[in-house]
Amino acid sequence: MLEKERVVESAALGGRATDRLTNPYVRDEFGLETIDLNVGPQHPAMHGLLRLIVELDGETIVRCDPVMGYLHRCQEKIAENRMYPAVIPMTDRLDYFANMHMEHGYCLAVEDLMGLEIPPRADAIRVLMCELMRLASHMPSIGFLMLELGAFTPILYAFRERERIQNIFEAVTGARMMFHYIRIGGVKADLPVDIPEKIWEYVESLEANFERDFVDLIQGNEIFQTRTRGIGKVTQKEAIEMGLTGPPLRCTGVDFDVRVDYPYSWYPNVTFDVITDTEGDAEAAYRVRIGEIKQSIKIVKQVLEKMPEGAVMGDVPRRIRPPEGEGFGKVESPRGEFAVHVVSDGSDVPYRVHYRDPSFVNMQFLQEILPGHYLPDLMPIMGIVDPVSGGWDK
Amino acid sequence: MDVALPQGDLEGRPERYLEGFQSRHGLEEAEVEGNVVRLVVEPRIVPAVLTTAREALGIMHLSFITVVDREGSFGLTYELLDLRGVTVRVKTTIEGEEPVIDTVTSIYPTANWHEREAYDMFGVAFKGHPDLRRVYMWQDHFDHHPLLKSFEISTKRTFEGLR
Amino acid sequence: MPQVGQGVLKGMGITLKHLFEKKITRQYPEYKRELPERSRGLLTVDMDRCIACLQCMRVCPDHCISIEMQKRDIDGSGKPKPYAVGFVIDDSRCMYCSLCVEVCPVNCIYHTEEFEAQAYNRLELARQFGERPVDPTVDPKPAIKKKKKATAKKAPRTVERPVSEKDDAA
Amino acid sequence: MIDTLLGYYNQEPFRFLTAFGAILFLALNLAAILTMSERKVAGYIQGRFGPNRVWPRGLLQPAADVVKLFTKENLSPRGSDLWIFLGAPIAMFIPAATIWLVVPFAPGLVIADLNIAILFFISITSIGALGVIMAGYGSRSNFSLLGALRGAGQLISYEVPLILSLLGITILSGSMSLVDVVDAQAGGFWNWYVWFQLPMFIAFYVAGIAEVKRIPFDLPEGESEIVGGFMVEYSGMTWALIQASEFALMGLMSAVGVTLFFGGWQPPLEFLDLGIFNWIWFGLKTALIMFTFLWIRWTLPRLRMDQLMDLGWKVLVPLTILWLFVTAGVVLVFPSFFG
Repeated sequence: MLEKERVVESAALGGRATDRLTNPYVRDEFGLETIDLNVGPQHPAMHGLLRLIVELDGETIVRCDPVMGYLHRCQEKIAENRMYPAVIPMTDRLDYFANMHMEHGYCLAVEDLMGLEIPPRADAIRVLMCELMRLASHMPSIGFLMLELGAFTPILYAFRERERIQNIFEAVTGARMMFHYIRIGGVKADLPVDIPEKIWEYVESLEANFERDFVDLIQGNEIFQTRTRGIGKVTQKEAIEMGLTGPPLRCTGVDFDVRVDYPYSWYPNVTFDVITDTEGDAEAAYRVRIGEIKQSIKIVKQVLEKMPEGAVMGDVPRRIRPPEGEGFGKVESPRGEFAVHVVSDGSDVPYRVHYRDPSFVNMQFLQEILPGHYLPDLMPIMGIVDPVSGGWDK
Repeated sequence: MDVALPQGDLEGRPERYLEGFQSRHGLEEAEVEGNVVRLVVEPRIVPAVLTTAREALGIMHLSFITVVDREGSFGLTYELLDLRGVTVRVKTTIEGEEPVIDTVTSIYPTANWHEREAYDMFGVAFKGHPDLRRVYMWQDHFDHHPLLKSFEISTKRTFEGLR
Repeated sequence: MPQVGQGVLKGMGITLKHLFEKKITRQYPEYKRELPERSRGLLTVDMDRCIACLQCMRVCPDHCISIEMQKRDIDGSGKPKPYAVGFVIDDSRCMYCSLCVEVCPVNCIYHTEEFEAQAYNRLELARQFGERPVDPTVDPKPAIKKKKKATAKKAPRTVERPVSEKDDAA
Repeated sequence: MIDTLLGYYNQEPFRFLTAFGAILFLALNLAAILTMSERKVAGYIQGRFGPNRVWPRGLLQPAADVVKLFTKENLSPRGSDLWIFLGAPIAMFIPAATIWLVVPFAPGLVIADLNIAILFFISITSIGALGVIMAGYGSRSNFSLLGALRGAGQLISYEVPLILSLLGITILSGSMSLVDVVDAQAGGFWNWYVWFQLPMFIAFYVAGIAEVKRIPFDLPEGESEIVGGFMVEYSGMTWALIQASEFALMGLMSAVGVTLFFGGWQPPLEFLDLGIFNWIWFGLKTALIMFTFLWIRWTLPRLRMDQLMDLGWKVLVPLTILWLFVTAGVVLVFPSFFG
């Protein structure tokens, strides 16, 4: 599928590492041995409950096999046993770093199924919440990258900012993580009166120390650069073939963004740039995330400025019972394209719900890209994908 | 960019895709709804249709594969994106309790895990798949496919581990 | 690498600045932050207002509410009305989705600001509100049926269940 | 009376016992203080308070930790080489404690004024690699083995720049005794060797961080990829001993660095001389160097193995050799200037 040439390049062994190790004759003749290392599921630096069976030749990875399912709750089966509105709290548990996007995707799918009209204010609030959520997801993901590279401090700065965003979420939705805020046909309640001002204040303060804590502290650091530059490099063709979306795809230079290319909700009313980079390595993914945080701040400000008035809940029947058919929803979650496919049989429980989670799809990348890298390079490469356990395990 | 994505306006592109599909394959049903091209095809020509989509029409991205257990038959939906606003949904129905369909991994390498997931959850066998193992469930000692409608789960209260 | 070391020194300057900044930690058990108005804590029920319509019990996705309902002449009008004899909220299952709060027609079930729910025993987390304890381990209603007609709605049936003797948690 | 006691004290068994007790006391307390200060510094850098629950203001946290660690079970993995496994922490701790023998704390306050003290320091620090290999080999775990191999490679590679960086001092002071080195730097902070030997000091500092296995050179531990490296299987007191030895070694590196480059107990200006209380100056300087260790630890990410080797062999070794020649040439041309 992918060019095998690149896969077997190995700096340590002068290339052809995999050839030497997989050829049984060579293997026996020279007594080469590999060791298997179980990285995870309980590993201090692994994102959630991922288990990677890594075959090592010295420090060079020759094979990597991700094993999933340690957090599998079969969300799709759960959804088939619940009424439509009761699925929303469960979607919060999918990608627990981007709960708003998960709710939004599911609600878009059900609304598509029912043909509902959403009031513009509800749409604007959804966009506002999703962009705040993107901020709250990208900053820890940069922090995790640094944590795995060994610098412990940025993660706490990231979580400090995330806490402040969560405080806003708590005032708006009532919960800090499992919001259950975006509902079929709108949002649960209008923003509290003082919240737009608070969000504005928060965004201003974030802009003030964002450069210092996330760019100056990390980007210029020579050790960070040597660790991430050229690591996990993919070309655009490979990236698209592997189905990457989100920052891992955009860091190669493909400017695909669901918000722009498949516009939904209130996004056509705001202007922002799709951040791309040319390198396609871990550092480029980091730069894309930094750029996206700045764009999200821009979007939040625009939404606050242009917030329309009106109701926040559309004309939704009390008992949601969509007609027979199929609905699709697609949002740009911080990790890529999150798509929901809902099939209805006319009753008030979904017949089938399918989630396309970006973490799950993007993780195929690991299998392809890891052979030939050193074991410590696993960490920046995980940082490119930034998978979330609840996402890939559904 | 060294990858050719469709350029220009959305206007007329779905119709062009539809024409491209219709001129090459016998489709059971085909229509354009807004920016969505909906095709219903026979299961055996799915790889051919997807090859056309990728090679001839330049639709680069396979978004997901959904399987729906319709109790007696399986509906499959392949959602393809051209990354510039047009969605192509290829639908097919496999009859029977033990569904088999040709893999599309050679056309869209990203289908690898989607097909593994479909196999894990529904037991849909993808012929020619390079690595058809379970994704989520146990590799052995587990013969069920949880998302089949015949796999009943208990929603009753349990207090296991209650002291 | 002409400027080698600059980035490292810059980063170290930033961390040095943080060393003297105001700390953001709040010492939790001593300091409790004021919760916003909408925060969703533990559920509680105002039993005086409850009309035993059983809607919360039916809507709860986690089956954490059980109500034992009887017809009783409460207002002395001679006409028996539904009355919630037993009402239990099992916090070990509740996921604070607030669907029950939204569905309640008389606003008798609501979230408090209490959020510290912990116990050594799962049964201790089942909080009883009615005059008679209800066994939270028994399923209050059957699971959602596979064959559900699109229009017909099952009439709310009276829940007649023996009260478990062993349940003494209140 | 006191004279008699001092006379007894100078007799061999008493002297040995006192020195032994003093070293143990110093190394263990230093480890305790360093764990505490590390957590405090980390907390303050990250906008937290660090440990502050154990009275007073969290200062007794190390004592609480010791109590906790004593009550923990000492696990050893099945199939481990038990003697090697249990011997490793001791093999790591003893070198870290022994070198304190030759460090002068104040005028006249040195346990053993060896005339080959620098050689002693070099040879004893090399033993540390042995402990790492023992720990990794004895644990019978893939993670430990990887960590141990990394540790061995790193420690042995960084011995070279560490040794080379000390040679300039030896040339300048004309002695290998640390007491002589300190005496040679008397008379104000402009006489300290750090100014002329700045490249050597940088090399010593970097190699010192690598020797004590701290970020950015903590590859043998590398908790994000190989979990805890060579000490992944240790628990309870054996783990505490490894930690204590690492912290003691860190304090030791700072102390030796101060002695060699910052004039040891010499006050920065002549009139600040405190006589026997000059150990205060020594302590202050050592604490400052140790703080930079902590500060770096909580700012920088970690290097990769090949980059680490590049830094050691391609940057530090040429740098130190070059500066060795410069030093030797200067001393040769202006012999009178450096006395």
